Amino acid sequence: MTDALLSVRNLRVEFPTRRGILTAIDDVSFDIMPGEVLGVVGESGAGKSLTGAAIIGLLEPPGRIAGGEILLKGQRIDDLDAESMRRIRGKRIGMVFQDPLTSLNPLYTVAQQLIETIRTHADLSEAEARARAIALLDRVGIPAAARRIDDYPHHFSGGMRQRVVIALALCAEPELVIADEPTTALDVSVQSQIIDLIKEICAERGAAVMLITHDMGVIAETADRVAVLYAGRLAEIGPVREVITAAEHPYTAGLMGSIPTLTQDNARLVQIPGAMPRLNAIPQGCAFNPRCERAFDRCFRDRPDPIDRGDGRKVACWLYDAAGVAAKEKADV
Amino acid sequence: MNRLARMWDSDIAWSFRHSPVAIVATVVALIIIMGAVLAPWVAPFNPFDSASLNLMDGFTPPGVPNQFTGNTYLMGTDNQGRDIFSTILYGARISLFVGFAAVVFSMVLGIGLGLLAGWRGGWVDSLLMRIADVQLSFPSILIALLIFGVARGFIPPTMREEVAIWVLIVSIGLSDWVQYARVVRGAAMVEKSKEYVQAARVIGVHPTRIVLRHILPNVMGPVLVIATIGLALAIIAEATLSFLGVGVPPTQPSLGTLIRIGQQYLFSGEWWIILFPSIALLLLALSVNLLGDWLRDALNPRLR
Amino acid sequence: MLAYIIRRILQSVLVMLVVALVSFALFRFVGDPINSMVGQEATIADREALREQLGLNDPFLTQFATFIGRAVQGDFGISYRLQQPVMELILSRLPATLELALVSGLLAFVFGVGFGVYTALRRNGWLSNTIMTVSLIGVSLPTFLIGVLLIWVFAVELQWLPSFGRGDTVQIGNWTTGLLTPSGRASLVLPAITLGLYQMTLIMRLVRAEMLEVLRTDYIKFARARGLSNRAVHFGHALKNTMVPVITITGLQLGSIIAFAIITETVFQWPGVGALFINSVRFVDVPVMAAYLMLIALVFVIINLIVDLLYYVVDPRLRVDRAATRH
Amino acid sequence: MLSKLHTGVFARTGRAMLMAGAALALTMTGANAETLRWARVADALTLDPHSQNEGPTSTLLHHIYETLVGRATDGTLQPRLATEWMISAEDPTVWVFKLREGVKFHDGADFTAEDVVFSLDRARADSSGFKALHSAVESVSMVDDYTVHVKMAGPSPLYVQNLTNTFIMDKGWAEANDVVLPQNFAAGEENFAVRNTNGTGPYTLVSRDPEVRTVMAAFGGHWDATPAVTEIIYTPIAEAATRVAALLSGEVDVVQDVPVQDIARLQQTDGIKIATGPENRNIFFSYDMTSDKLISANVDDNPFKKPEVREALSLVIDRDAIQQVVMRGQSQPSAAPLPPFVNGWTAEMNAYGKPDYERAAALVAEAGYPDGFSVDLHCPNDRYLNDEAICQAMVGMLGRAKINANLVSQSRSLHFPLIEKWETDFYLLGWGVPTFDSAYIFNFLVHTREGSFGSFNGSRYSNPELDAKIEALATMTDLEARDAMIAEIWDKVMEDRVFLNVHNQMLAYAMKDNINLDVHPENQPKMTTVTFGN
Repeated sequence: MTDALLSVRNLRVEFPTRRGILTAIDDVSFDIMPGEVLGVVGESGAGKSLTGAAIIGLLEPPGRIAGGEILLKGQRIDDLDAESMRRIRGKRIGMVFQDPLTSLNPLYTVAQQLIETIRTHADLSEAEARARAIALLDRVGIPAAARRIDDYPHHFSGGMRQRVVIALALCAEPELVIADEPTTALDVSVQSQIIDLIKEICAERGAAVMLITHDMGVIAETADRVAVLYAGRLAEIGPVREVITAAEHPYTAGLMGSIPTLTQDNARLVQIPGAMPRLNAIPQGCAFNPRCERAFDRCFRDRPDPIDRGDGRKVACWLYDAAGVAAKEKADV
Repeated sequence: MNRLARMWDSDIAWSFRHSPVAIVATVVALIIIMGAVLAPWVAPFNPFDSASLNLMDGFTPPGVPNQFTGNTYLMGTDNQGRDIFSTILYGARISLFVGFAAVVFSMVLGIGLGLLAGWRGGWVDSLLMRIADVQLSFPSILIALLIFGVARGFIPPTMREEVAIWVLIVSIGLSDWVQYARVVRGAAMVEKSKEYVQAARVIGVHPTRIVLRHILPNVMGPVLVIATIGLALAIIAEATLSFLGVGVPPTQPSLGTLIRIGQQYLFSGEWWIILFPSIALLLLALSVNLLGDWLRDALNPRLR
Repeated sequence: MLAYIIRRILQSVLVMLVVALVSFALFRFVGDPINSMVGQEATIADREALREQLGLNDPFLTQFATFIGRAVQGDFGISYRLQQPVMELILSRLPATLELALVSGLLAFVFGVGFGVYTALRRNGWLSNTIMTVSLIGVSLPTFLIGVLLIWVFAVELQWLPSFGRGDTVQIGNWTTGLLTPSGRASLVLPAITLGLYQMTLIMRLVRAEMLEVLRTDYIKFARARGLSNRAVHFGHALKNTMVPVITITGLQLGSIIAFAIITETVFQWPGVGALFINSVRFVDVPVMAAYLMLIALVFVIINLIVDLLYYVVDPRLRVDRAATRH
Repeated sequence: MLSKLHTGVFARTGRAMLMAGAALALTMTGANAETLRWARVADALTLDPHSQNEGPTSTLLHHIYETLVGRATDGTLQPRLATEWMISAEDPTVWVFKLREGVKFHDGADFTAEDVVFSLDRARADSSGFKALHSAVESVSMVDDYTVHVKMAGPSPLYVQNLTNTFIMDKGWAEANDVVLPQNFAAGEENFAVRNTNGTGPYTLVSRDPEVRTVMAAFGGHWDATPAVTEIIYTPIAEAATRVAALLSGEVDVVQDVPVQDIARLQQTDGIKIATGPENRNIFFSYDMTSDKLISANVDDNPFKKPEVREALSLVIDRDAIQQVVMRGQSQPSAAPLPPFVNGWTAEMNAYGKPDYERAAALVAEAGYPDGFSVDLHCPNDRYLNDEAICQAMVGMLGRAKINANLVSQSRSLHFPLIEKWETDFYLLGWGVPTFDSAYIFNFLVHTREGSFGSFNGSRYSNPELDAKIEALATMTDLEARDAMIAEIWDKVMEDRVFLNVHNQMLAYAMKDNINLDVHPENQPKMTTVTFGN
């Protein structure tokens, strides 16, 4: 796996609180290949955004990386000093946030924000940076970019602003873009345009994308592979087509069930009963066990590690543990 | 869990238990407040009873027998022979009374007007906020001076002394209502547009009930913070007004009046007359301010 | 924009009229000027005659109308106490107060913003906590006491700085300034600290609170995610956004600085309008009191206007909003 | 700072040079010997010599203008612009003044009788603050260049005593600058004389910034010897603590209004000394002893009308305690409602006993108030030395006789109108006597309020018999008989207890210890009298 662009190994993120330490991300590992789009899905609180924040080094105190490592092209970046990490941000890993309305500083023009960022990472003159900024705005689909570049963010609509945000995230040509729910705050009508834009523009530049979302539909259309997080743990990871068509983890299956697809009755949404446990009340064994129809005694006792299922698929479920399956089958008999 | 245990376990209580500053500030403030409230029982003398004073006791240094009367006082005496320690307790009583009453006055006024402005909107809102703007930028001590002037004109001379303290309270309180009004108005406007409030209005729930049940509880946090800091400010404002010759009668001095009197003896060697009341005022205002600071941070979930 | 300014000016005139009316109404209760104007030998008939001559026996509204009629022509009458034209008197005292207010305002602003930013960025550092606590002393003791204590320490004991007055001044046109002479600058130090301490504490707390809010916003997170330096994030992005509310409050505080100057000027015998006002109150010098309050109202109105314009410069969003709404 | 100017000034007379030199030698560490920095509580209100009859104004003007007669520090009259004065032998209603020759105004004009006539007329004008002091004058006329006759309405043996603050202006200068009359407020215009001066006094005005700084330099053409102080920088400092601080920090050389509590400490301070002396002013309480009902009392009649209550008041006041504690020893306790400087004062009147609270309480009960009564006590808090503290102490003492006084202490601008309008039952007042004669007290405080009499008679005291005697005093030329009548009047006033006197005020000036300046009984120190050296 040395050719992976980004490798997350056994990542563990903790929040010390007055009631003890909360483990928000627990032993999560995955890779992103160059140029690949990895979808990261899960319910809110599953740790999707925290994973993104941990990678880019912007965990908010008192959150901290308590274990594991993050490698960018084989180089560890989770233990870098603040200044070296800052050089990576924007330059090698770009990030797009959820809400374009609040992501842009209202007091600076788009030009000021773009030029500042470009010049932070590249040794360019003001004019060169400006030219590049205009080209970029043009590329992300801002009409009359040369004129509108001097407008303030509030002059733009939500969708346009998200285009500006994308331009900002890409202006230093990063190798990886982390897009954290980039369309959640937008009108439905522009959501797919923005997703397409991210996909297109990253493909064009050979940048990999880590697309964080709770929308399986977006994942299905956009991602190459998908990682499913549940209660801070990796439930399943694999190529998007296989995971969608043949989900192995009961939680993934439930999630897939909850996407209305053409093959199913639109009116019937399959809901997973219950709710994700709070971080301070994760049950012993598999975190999903209270909601799992197929849970058995071992699920309540031991925590499952991701099991390699071939074809780049992994699933953390005792159902797929060879010994476990055998035991269950025996019991069923 | 019973109520007490739940309180003990609440976030606020936890944050309090883990803030040494808040604990020390509370203890100091409580000691002073208790001392003030219980002054008639705690203080060795009643300095407000002029007839009980012996002028010859005046200017007794702390812990040293008076050269004429031989009496000894813990913190010495002032120019009238009042025991400084007792006078601080009685004075703090006046200061705290003025402070609390002024805060309550401005809080009630501010919350009332804020709700009115936020709830009614329209020209009522515009008018009230315009007045608030003017008031906010017109210096508070000038307002207090002016109100004091007006009151002096309206109130018959024989009643002036009795009402002086109330005039003082209104003067200080009136310059402070805007802050409450702003906070409450904002909250009222936000809540008003929420669905449940709209729904409640549709089914005919009385607005007063909506306001009391839904809006007020939401703003109590920030209001409490403003009130705490406002208490400290009111106590200082009272002292400042006393320096300008507006305030409580010298026969019943507040902490501020005591400091104003003591300030005359700064160069004459009677340091205790100003030192002890100043320390008391500083401790009181500082601890209340620190509590306000802590409360502000503790109630702001995003800063926790 | 122009319509907005005109509207604001009209509002301001209204405010000034109200202030004039209210303050004028109050003077009747401050006391009787006659006693201070005549010697103790004056007969009661003489006193009554002077009262009549000054129009003090006229109905209130007549007095007010006369006052406003003259005031709009810039004529505030003759000071009962110093026997000079009030306008001239106030204008001659104004530079002292404005210099004091501006210098202390500047001190308060610079240190307030500096400490505010520092304590926000190092939220739990021991130095931050120390600054936060020590600065509270500035609002926990009455101004006059702080002034007297500063005099005691720096003028009497250490003899580093003058205890009173303005030192040597230089006349530039109609403006007397103490900023150009060493003694003038030395004289400014203690009063400016006394006056600025309170405001500094307020500004510092405001900046800290605003800064903490701003630092939590998405655009700051996004700025960090773009790899901007801490310097650019803190002082470019965060500080600028923090300054919007800070400018409003600070601007409004300038009015209260001028009012609080009453106390500072009294303690330091600073020859400004505040001391003039207090002396006038003691003497019931109605023309000076009325003019002073009008001046304060005017200063407030001007400051408000400037603050609004500054707002407009700093926050681009308002440029659209203002134009769009009916203002 | 201004040394060039000084050299020019004191080089004019060898004597000044010598004195200044000697002073310099003696005070290596002290202030510049020729310049005196003088601070007091308030500034002169105006430089117009006849506009305001007010302490600080007259004090400052004595350095620029001069009067016909002056008051020495012992209270006696001394010649200034008049060298001799007498009642005309032919007509007892005419005062004759012989004027000093060779006197020049600052602008070089000669001083003549014409100027005196002009100035006395100006002082009698309607807008003058000195009008009342000259109310008995019928006309002023010039006999020759150096003789002036003042014709009175009747015999006025003490008129000359009224002249110690009436300054003489130059007629020509006044006419040229349109200041023939003092400031008229209603006219709404500023008078040239408010900020400009032309006197005959020992100093000329160099610059003036009201309430900030007034600089004066010795007038080389003055008829008297050039003073040791060749330049005066006068600075008002209103705050007591700041005033004392300015002296302690060496920023001023002389402080005139020293708070009594700071006197002892300043005396012990190296390099500073204090001059103290009695002021010609007594401080007393008085009360409405005439009305049937009081405004603020909780009883339906007027306790002060009853002699027992007034006697009780005289028994509760502990003058020695007030002197020792409130005044820090800086007062002369006295039962006499007049300062010793004043003609009519006797040692017997001055005497007072120890307080007797039991007897006082018994008297109050005897008067029909077994539970005592309550009343407001009005007090100024910015007029006399420790006025508020005196009242506060009095409240405590009254309490011991079951008289519950509510202290109302307020600014002078609110206090004095109460007395003028008869809106106070019980009040504190101080009275200075510029004429040094009892008649001045009787006229304003004892005579029934009517016409020009009794304007400060807050006791509403009215005794027609006494009124007649008081009016007679004005024209009595037989000074012995007059003194006897004064004694008679005082006997009655003391018997009726119209005043409850507290003490005579003492004045204290603090200065660098190389400066010598005596206390002036009217608190009008003259910097010409300053000498340097220990």
